[in-house]
Order: sequence, then structure tokens, then C-alpha cells
Amino acid sequence: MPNIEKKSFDALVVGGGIAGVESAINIANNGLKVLLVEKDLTIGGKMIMLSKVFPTLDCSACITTPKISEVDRHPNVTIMTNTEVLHIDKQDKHYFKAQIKEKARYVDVSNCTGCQLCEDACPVVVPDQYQYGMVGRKAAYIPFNIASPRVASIDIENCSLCGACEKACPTQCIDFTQEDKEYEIVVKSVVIATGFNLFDPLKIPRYSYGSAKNVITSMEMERHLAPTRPYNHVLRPGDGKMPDNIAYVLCTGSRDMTVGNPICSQICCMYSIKQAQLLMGALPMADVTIYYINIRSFGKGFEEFYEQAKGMGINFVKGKIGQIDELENGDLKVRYEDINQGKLVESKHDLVVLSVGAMANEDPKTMFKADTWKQDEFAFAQQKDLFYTPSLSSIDGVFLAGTTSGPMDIPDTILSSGAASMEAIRYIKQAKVEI
Amino acid sequence: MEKKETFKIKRETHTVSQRVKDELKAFNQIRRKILEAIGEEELNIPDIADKIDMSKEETMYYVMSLVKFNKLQATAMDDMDEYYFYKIKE
Amino acid sequence: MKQKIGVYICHCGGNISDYVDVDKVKDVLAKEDGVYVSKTTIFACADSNQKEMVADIKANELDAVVVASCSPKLHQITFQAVTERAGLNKYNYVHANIREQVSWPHSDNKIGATEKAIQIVRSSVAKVRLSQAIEPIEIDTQQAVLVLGAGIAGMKAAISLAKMGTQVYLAEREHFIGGRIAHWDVLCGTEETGKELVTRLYTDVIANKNITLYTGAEMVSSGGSKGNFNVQLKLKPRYVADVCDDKENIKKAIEVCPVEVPDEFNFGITKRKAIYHNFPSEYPQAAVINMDDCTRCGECEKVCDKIDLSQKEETVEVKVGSVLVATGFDSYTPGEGEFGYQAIDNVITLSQYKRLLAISNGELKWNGKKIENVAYIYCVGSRQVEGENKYCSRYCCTATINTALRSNDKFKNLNHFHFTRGMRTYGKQEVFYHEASKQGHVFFQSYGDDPTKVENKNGKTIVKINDILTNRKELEVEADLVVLVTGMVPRAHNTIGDILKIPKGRDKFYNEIHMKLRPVETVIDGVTIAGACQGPKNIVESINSALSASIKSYSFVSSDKLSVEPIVAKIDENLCQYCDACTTACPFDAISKVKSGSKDVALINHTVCKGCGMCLPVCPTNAIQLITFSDDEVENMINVLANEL
Amino acid sequence: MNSKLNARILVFSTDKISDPAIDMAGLLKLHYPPKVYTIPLPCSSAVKTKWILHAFEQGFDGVFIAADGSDCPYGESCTEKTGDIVKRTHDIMKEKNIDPMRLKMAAICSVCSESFVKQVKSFDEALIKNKNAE
Repeated sequence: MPNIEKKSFDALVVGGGIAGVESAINIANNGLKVLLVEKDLTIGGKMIMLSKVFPTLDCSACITTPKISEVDRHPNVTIMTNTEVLHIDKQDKHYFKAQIKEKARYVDVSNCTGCQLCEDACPVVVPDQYQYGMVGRKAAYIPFNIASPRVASIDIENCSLCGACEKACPTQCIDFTQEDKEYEIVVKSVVIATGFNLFDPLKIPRYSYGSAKNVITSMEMERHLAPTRPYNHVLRPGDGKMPDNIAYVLCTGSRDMTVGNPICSQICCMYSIKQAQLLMGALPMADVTIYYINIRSFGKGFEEFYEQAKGMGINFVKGKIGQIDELENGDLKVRYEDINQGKLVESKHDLVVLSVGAMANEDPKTMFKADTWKQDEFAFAQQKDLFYTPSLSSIDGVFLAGTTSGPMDIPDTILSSGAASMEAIRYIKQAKVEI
Repeated sequence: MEKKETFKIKRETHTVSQRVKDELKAFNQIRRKILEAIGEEELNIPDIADKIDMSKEETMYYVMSLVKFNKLQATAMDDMDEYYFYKIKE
Repeated sequence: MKQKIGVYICHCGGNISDYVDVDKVKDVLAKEDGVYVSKTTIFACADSNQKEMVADIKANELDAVVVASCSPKLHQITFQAVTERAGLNKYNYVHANIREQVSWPHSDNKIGATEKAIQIVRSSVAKVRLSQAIEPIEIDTQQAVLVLGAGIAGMKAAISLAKMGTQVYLAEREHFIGGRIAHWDVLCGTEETGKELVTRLYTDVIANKNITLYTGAEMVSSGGSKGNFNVQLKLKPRYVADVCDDKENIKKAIEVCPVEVPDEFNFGITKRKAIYHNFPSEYPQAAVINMDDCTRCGECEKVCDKIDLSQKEETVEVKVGSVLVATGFDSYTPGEGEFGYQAIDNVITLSQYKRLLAISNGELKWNGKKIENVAYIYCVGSRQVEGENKYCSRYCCTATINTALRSNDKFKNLNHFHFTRGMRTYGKQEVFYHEASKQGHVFFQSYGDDPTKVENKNGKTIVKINDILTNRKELEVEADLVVLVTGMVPRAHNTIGDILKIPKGRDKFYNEIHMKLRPVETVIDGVTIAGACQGPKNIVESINSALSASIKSYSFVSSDKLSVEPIVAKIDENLCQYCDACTTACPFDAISKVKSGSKDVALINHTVCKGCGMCLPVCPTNAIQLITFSDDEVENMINVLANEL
Repeated sequence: MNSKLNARILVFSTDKISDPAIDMAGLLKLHYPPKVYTIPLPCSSAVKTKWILHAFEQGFDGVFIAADGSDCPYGESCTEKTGDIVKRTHDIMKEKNIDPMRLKMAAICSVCSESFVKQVKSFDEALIKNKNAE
């Protein structure tokens, strides 16, 4: 195969979200060499996309970015974005060979200054995946303002090859001759931090997501409320109206055998309460109703945060949602079983937010040799020795950070990443072989 | 320094799909229609949608994209506190 | 005097700029004496902006920098590093807090907030103008860690530190290790028992030469700081020889002991003697005499020569670079009469119920009566409406479900009635709740303001609820046993926190610096926290936090040198008339009397000085200045802040 | 609200204990008068009388020492020492004809945000009343 470079590191960290970043920093701080591989154009994962975080209401970007800059300039960390891990094969007791593919960005990263002139010049508009399709972006684009690296990239699938970007670029860093590049990496240990996927609400047709335009997911609402938001205000995507009666549907895709997911996603109650509090701030006249089965505010300061939300006037209704229908003016009719009243009730809202659950990301399965990577019954990574070494996967030397092993919130993710990196360091230090 | 034109090299191996060409054409038409519809006025999303005969949600997407690309800007909100008006950015 | 100062004002993505007119701040500052650049930025902390700032400082050849953004507790270090990357000394940087102390508390007053922001940034400029380059002080580090508490978190932390080659002192206050987990049978989510898990950990602890285990060890004092803690541990004797293989005679000694007291290991549902073992696989495997219970009758000595009542308390001193606190929690003790506790004889706590299940065989009985209907009352001591504990204890819903499910493995014909405040079997634990429902457990729910009631009616114990799951119907269950699901509370007896000065949160558990950025560090440098002493956690969460804490503690001791802040006090020998006021005021014994020429003067030991400044105000001749808080710096700041713009 | 109606207050806070509480007041969006300015020090028993008098000379209406109290990481003597500073300064203030009520001290623990806000609000009111009475 052409274009293959060989490199070696002490640890390979797969996934550049907060778990991967935290793990990489911990390992690198101990003098070990780390390769951090992220399949997206930027590191930061889901956390960098969030508005504020519960229960402190810190701005999420403000907490993520220092970690990101720390990892970015760490002398012991090499970061590869837009890069996929193809295979990881355990060679013997203490080392792994990995095949990775760095996809062409068509931009010379070292020379791009992030000036966005290519973006201005590009004529092509496609839905912006970082804004969940709520606005467009160009085919030549920077993911978002606080992306890392904050450099341009060409979406070749949607590029019209008009050359406008190349002509506009002041540093001549656009380069359409770039090709995908494969590397063979040798490492002593692996940390899997591939995170989770959001539940796809199209799987519950009675909630009308996709057909009713003012039914959105909680991640879309997160974008509405974030500093790097798509509309600059909270507006209905269906017609631009400022909503004043918003409903939250908890447990969308969680604790629901009909979609094959019996478990609780652990984060939705709290992020919904947080969003509701932020909405009360952004839209002081709005009513916010949260439909729930049980409120699970179990972490440090969470219950107090829930009580605070009740105090602010957020309406909590213990009820199970039956059906959501779109009305002619774009409003939504919500039919639910009110547990307190013990009967079926109808209500009207002008925006419905589906608090979607956290589902397993099964990417790691494809990276390892068949049957070596084991999953639990919910497709999350199996924890081989749950209490003694929670971060150990089914493969010795491969450790699990963050939501790879199950849903968890940010504080737990950070702690789990600390555990995974401590175990990885110990494993690496015990490795006698020089690679 | 002479600019290299690598996009021309790429054209030799990569064919731009018909979908991309069609969408580009469609976007340019919609953009023109929206800008024309607004003209000197300030309009909200339902007004624009009416004028260019497009669904409100699609209108929202394109208007918001044009705001993002600095072609349009939001001005005040209507008396009912429901909709923002948009005008062409100078 | 710095003459090319750079000022950067952060929008903080709206957190600041929504309330403070940052452009106005920028414009006013641009005109300030010595300010060379004044700019705003959306996210000062974003990497691209940090890089820009570095380039800007270099390009403009700035000699000092002020960033006005969030609290210095979050980002002062970040921007000191930026300053250093741009080739300046980090003490040529001053941080202005215009978020936590301006935009947020004054979000109701935009004009006032903007004015205050301007003044604060101007005063920071006044300070940075006088700033000087200072080099850090290096100190020798003790490459050892003291781990307090040998429960699962403490043991796991000790093992992982020891495996990294660190010397570890593991101190447990009790005579037996294992903390809370040693009591439990099969743990939720596996087939492993608490006993087995503790056995695995203990085996590793004992096998590792880097770990010194002290039991019966209580911390009595601590001196020094990060890199160099001197900790005194008081060791309570066992009064039984350390190496005791005389099992038969120990057994006899226990038999002859006339004292009977409630056995803590079984939460008082059984009795033990004053000399006792903990449980069959206790660790260390050696009996102990509790002198508080012992009447010193001497009967045990007569039958066993391994008993030595003359053993004396000892004190050992350990020198460590870091202290890792894993002291765990207490179970909430219900008040008398709370849900019938201590008023009705078949009301017990979850802990007692779990031990009852463990020690019972055949039929499950309480006070001789066979048990069929078990009522569990949740959130006892947690989520209190009236009481102080507002928090949720996190582990108890799952622990109760697991106990109830497992009890069916051992005892048939048990009926389970769960009186909940809404089940919180979060994450994968949900499946156990689902399983319990499938097996026919009955679940009720009430809200906090309308709690479940336990009553004694004609000798029967009745549990009553206005059940919101059935339209607030009043429902009753006659229970053979009422189990109070008690939550976690901070340790009542915990002098460690006081000695080490670890701050506590609103919930009275130890507080971390930042839940997400620095979750296992405390504001006391070198002291880390792990497990449930920080807040309720289950086993996996405790282990994760223990490993995270150990990686931080390791960072304090991994090298034999550590840099410390050079913020220390300095004596002006010309002004000093040695009077000993400063020596007396110093809490660290850092100041001594020396000869300087013909006169006596005070000398400050800079590696011992912590820079607290307690010596400053007591000096009658104003001979002491604290670096970065000199009279000039403080008074210049005051000059700015005291006057209208 | 006219911010000119507020008194100008200088707060000496401490890095590890009272300043975090003042930060948390902001985090909790608790409001207090904006003319409250903070200079954080390592410890409240480091405040020099000279600085306090300087603040009055320069035009501050009041000085508030947000003391560490028993939480001080540098030692338990902090409360007593800070108290001594206040006492000494009060004596000098009397000599100089500065109303001693213009210097106030209270222990503010690291989570005492509400207490801090209450304290500065009432101090602000007392100072304005005092000023108007003059």
C-alpha cells in the first residue's frame, strides 16, 4: 500500500471528546507519548457543542476549551483529526498495531489562519451538521468558532470544484491534490473514548419528529442556547416564531422496551432541567413544562438544582406521552397520561423538545478482531472486572474512558477518564518490551 | 507568486455530482427570490414564505443561512413579540 | 514600571458581554497610562484566541498583560501560561474577574456593571504596571503518599500508587479494613460479594512492598504543605499480639469475656464481646480488644497468652508529599420515631436488614417472628423537605432493589412493598428496577410534602401512603418488617477534615475545586479526595474517583523536586527593629532572628513561608512586604477603585 | 436604579475562602450593589491598617474584611488576628475622627454567598444612612 507511515506511541487514545482529551492529558503529564485520534474535523466532542452545564451553569465551552488548549499544545500529545481508526490488533502481551486513515482535508492545516475568506467565497450551501441542519454552511468551512484546530476544510462530497476558495485563500493553503493517508501505529496501550450516540427520535413515529417541524431534539435546543448558536435567539425552526409554551418529553428512547432500550440515560433529566432554567432566562414570558416518569437528580448538587427549577416556576408533570400531533399553525397537541390525575389529558405547546437518550456507539467493535471486543447487553463496552478495574475492557491493555461503557454525565466522565488513564499508565509502565 | 490551481487537477479524477450542481442552482434561485421579496421592506418569516411561495420551515432555513452569511439581518420584533423582521444587510 | 501593557477583555460568549459593555471597557482602557493594546475577544480561553494572544504579545513586544474574564480560580493559570509562552514572566500577568464578580451579580444593572468592570480592569492595570518577573522556588519533595481510609477507595488508590513505585502509607481508623463494602453480600451488577472484593483488594495491599498499612490509626495532626506534609498518626493497640496463630486460645478468650455489647459490624442486631473478631474473613485476621468496652477483668489473659493488656498507644510520624483522603461516609441515623424508628420494634435500617439477610438461614425472622411482608421506605435522611439533607444519596434506590431481589434467592415467600419518592435506578441499574417490577414487587410513590407514615395499630405495623401512582389513593400495607432506606451523610466523627482544613460544600461533604475541571483536588494544595467523602457514590464511581485522585496525588510526588509559588514575605532590614511580633504571628515558624551587621533582624525562610501575610500588619515599622501585595501595588489599586471614572 | 445612590465599599477577600464565596454569589445570580470592589489577598489577617486608612483617604465610604474565620487554611489564629487588626484600626479611626462603623469585618466561609450578599447590602444601607446623617 502506498502512503503508509509508521509511528509509535505509548498510548493510542481513540476519540477526542472530553473523555479522550482528559485521558490524553493525564497520560502525557506522566512523560508518556500519546496519539489522540478524532474522526471529526475538530476535537471537543459533544461537550464543546453544549450551552451551559448542570448544576453550576458554567458555560460549557469555557470549561472545555482550557482542556482542549492544554492537550493541543502538550509536547507529549500528537492529535490527528479527521482520522479514522481502521484496525487495532493486539500483537502480544504488551503491544498493539493500529491502522489509521487520515482523510484528506484539502487544506494545508499548518498554513491555514482560519481567516474564513474561503468560506465567504464558496458558493455551495448545505445543511450545517454542527447546527443539526438548522442553518446552512459552505462546502469550504470551519466547523465553528471555537473548533480545534480552527482551520478550514473542504467538504469534497458537496464541492463544485469551482476554485473560488483557492483563489480567495491568502496563504494558498487550499490543496485539492491531497489524498487520504494511511498510517501504521505501534502502541503499548489503548484508551477507547468514542462516546455515545444520541437516540434517533424517528424511531418513535408517534412523536412526529421529522414531520412536525416544531418538534426538536434536546441537542438541537442545546444549540439554540449555546453561544455559537444558529439563530441568535430561541426561535421555532418551523416558522421563526419565538416560542412561549415549551414542552419537554423526558425518556425519549430511554427506559423504553418498545425501542429496545430498557436502560435510563442518566443525563436527560438534568440537561432538560438545565435547558428549562436557561429558557426561563432567555424567554422570561415563556411557560416550560417537563413531562417525566421519574426525575433522576442524583448527583452532587442535582437535587438542589431540581428544587431550584421548581422554585423558578418550571412546570413538572408526571406523565407518559402518548402522541404528539402538529396543528395547522405549527403548534403541537400533546396527549399524555397524567399520573397525578390518573387520566388522559391533552395539552398544547408551540415547541416540543424530545429529551433523547444516550445510546451505545458501536464503532470500537469494527476496530478489533472479531470476538475480542465484547459488549454488554446494551451494546456498550463490556467492563471485564466491574468493581476492581472498571475501566478495563474485554481486551487486556485496552481501557475505557467515559460513555464508552455506559451513559454518564460530565463529572463522572472526567472521573472515569482519570481511572482509565491511571490504569493505562500503570499498564505501560509495566510493559517491559521496547517498541 | 503564481497561484496553483489544484481544483483543476482534482477535476480530472473527481466528477462533481449532478445533485451538487442542482442544489447549487436551486440555492442561488432561492437566495435571489428571498432578496427580491424583501427588497426595501422588513419582513418576517411567514411574510417571506408567502411572497416566494415556499414552506415556512424552508424559508426559515434559507433566511437564517443568509443571516449567517451576512446577507440579511434581523431587526426588531413585531408587536405581539412573536416574529423578528429581517432586512437586507448593507 | 511596565509601559507596554496588553489588555484583553473576554465576552465569555455572552456571559460577560450580555451585561457589560465590553467595547466601552476596551475603549476606556486603551487610554489608560501604560496600556499599549486593548482588545475584546469572544472566548479568551479558546485555543485559537490563546494563540492569537501569544502572537499579539510578541508582535507588540508587550511587557505585561491583563485578561479580564471569569474568576481567576478558573483561568488565571491558563493566561499565566499564555504570558509565559509569549516570553514573559507569569508574574507580569494580572487577572481581572469581571464575570463572577461583575456581569453575573450585577446582571440587573448594566450601567453599574460596565462601570465596575472598567474600574476593576483599571485597577488590575495599576497592579500589573508595578509587576516584576519572579522565579519559582524549588522544594524537595517527599516521594510518598498518605492514604486516609482503607475502604475500597483508599485501598484501590493505595494499590495503584504503589504500582507506580510510590511509597504509600495506608491508614485506617478502625482495626479492620474494608470500610462499608466488607459488610455486604452479592454486589449489584455482578456475582461478586463485598467480602470477595475486599479480599482481592486486601491481598494486593499486603503483597505490595510499597504499602505500609496502619490499622487503628487516627490522624492527630498535620504540618507542612504540598510536597512536605508531616503527619502524626496515633495507633491504638489491639491488645493482642500482632502475630497470633493461637486461634484456639483466642476463641477461648472470646468465650470467657463477660462483656457483651452491640456488634457494629451487624449494625447492632447481634452482640459481640469486648474482645472480638469482625467476621470470618476479616482483615487483618487478628482479634482486637476494644478498651472502651473492656472491664479489665483479666479473664481473657488467663486463657490466652497472646493477649497483652499492657500494650500502649503509639504515635508515628509519616512524611509525605501528598495526602489522599478516602474517609467515606456515615449512614444516616433516623431520629427517634422517624418512620417508627426505635419506637416500633420491627422498623430497622437497610444496613441492618442486609446483615440480617446475611446471617439468617432457613427462615427469615425478626424478633422470633417469621417475615413475609417487607416494606421499604425510601429517601430516609435524603431529599429532606424539612431537614438539612437536601441532596439525593444516589446509591440507595439501586442498593434496595438489589437487596430485595437477592433476598428472594435465599428466602422464599417474601413480599416486597417499595414506598418510594420516585425510583432513581439511573443508567443500566434500571434493569434491576424492571426485574423487580416483573417479579411482582409493589411500588408506591409519594411526594416529599406528603410522606409515607408508619404506625403501630393494635400491635400491627402499618405503612400508609397517599399513592400518586393510583391517583393519591390512601393505601395501607401491614408489614412484618419495615426497612428504612437511609442515605449517606458526611462522617460525624472526622477530625481529618478539620486538621487538613478541607472545605465543605453546601451538603457538608468535602468540596472539590471544580466538579468538572478539578474534581478530586481540594483548595488545599497536595490534598486530594476520593470516594464518598466527597458526596454519595456507588462502588464503581468510588473506584473511578479513587484512581483519579491517585493520579493527581502522584503528580505531587512523582519527582523529588516541586516548584512552589514564590509569593513570600520579605523583610526590609533597614526598617526592621527586631521585636519578635512577626515571629510570633507566623503560623509556620518561618521567621527567625539573625544578626545583620550590628543589629538583630528578622529573616524569613522562603521555602517555609506560605505567603499568608499574617506577619504584615503586626510589624510596628512596616518593614514587611508580601510579594505581589506590596503597599505600592495594593494602594495603587485602591487609588483607582476609590474614585469615580 | 441609580447606582450613584450606593456607597463605595472596598472588600478585602481571601483567595481560598471568601473570594470563592463572592464568586459563587455571582454564579447564583445573587445581586448586590455594584460599587462593591474586591481585592483578594491570601489571608484576611494580612490586611494592613495602612491600607484601610488609605482607602478612606482616597474616598471609600466603607471597608469590609471578608475574613477567613475558622476555615483559614493558614491556621486557626486567623480570626483572632484579623479581629486584632480591626480593633487596632478602629482605635486609630477614632483618633482621626473617622466613624468606626465604616470598617466592618465578618467571617465569610467558602459557601457563605448568601451571607456575603446580606452583609454587604446592610453595610451599604448603613453607610448611606450614616452619610446622609452627616
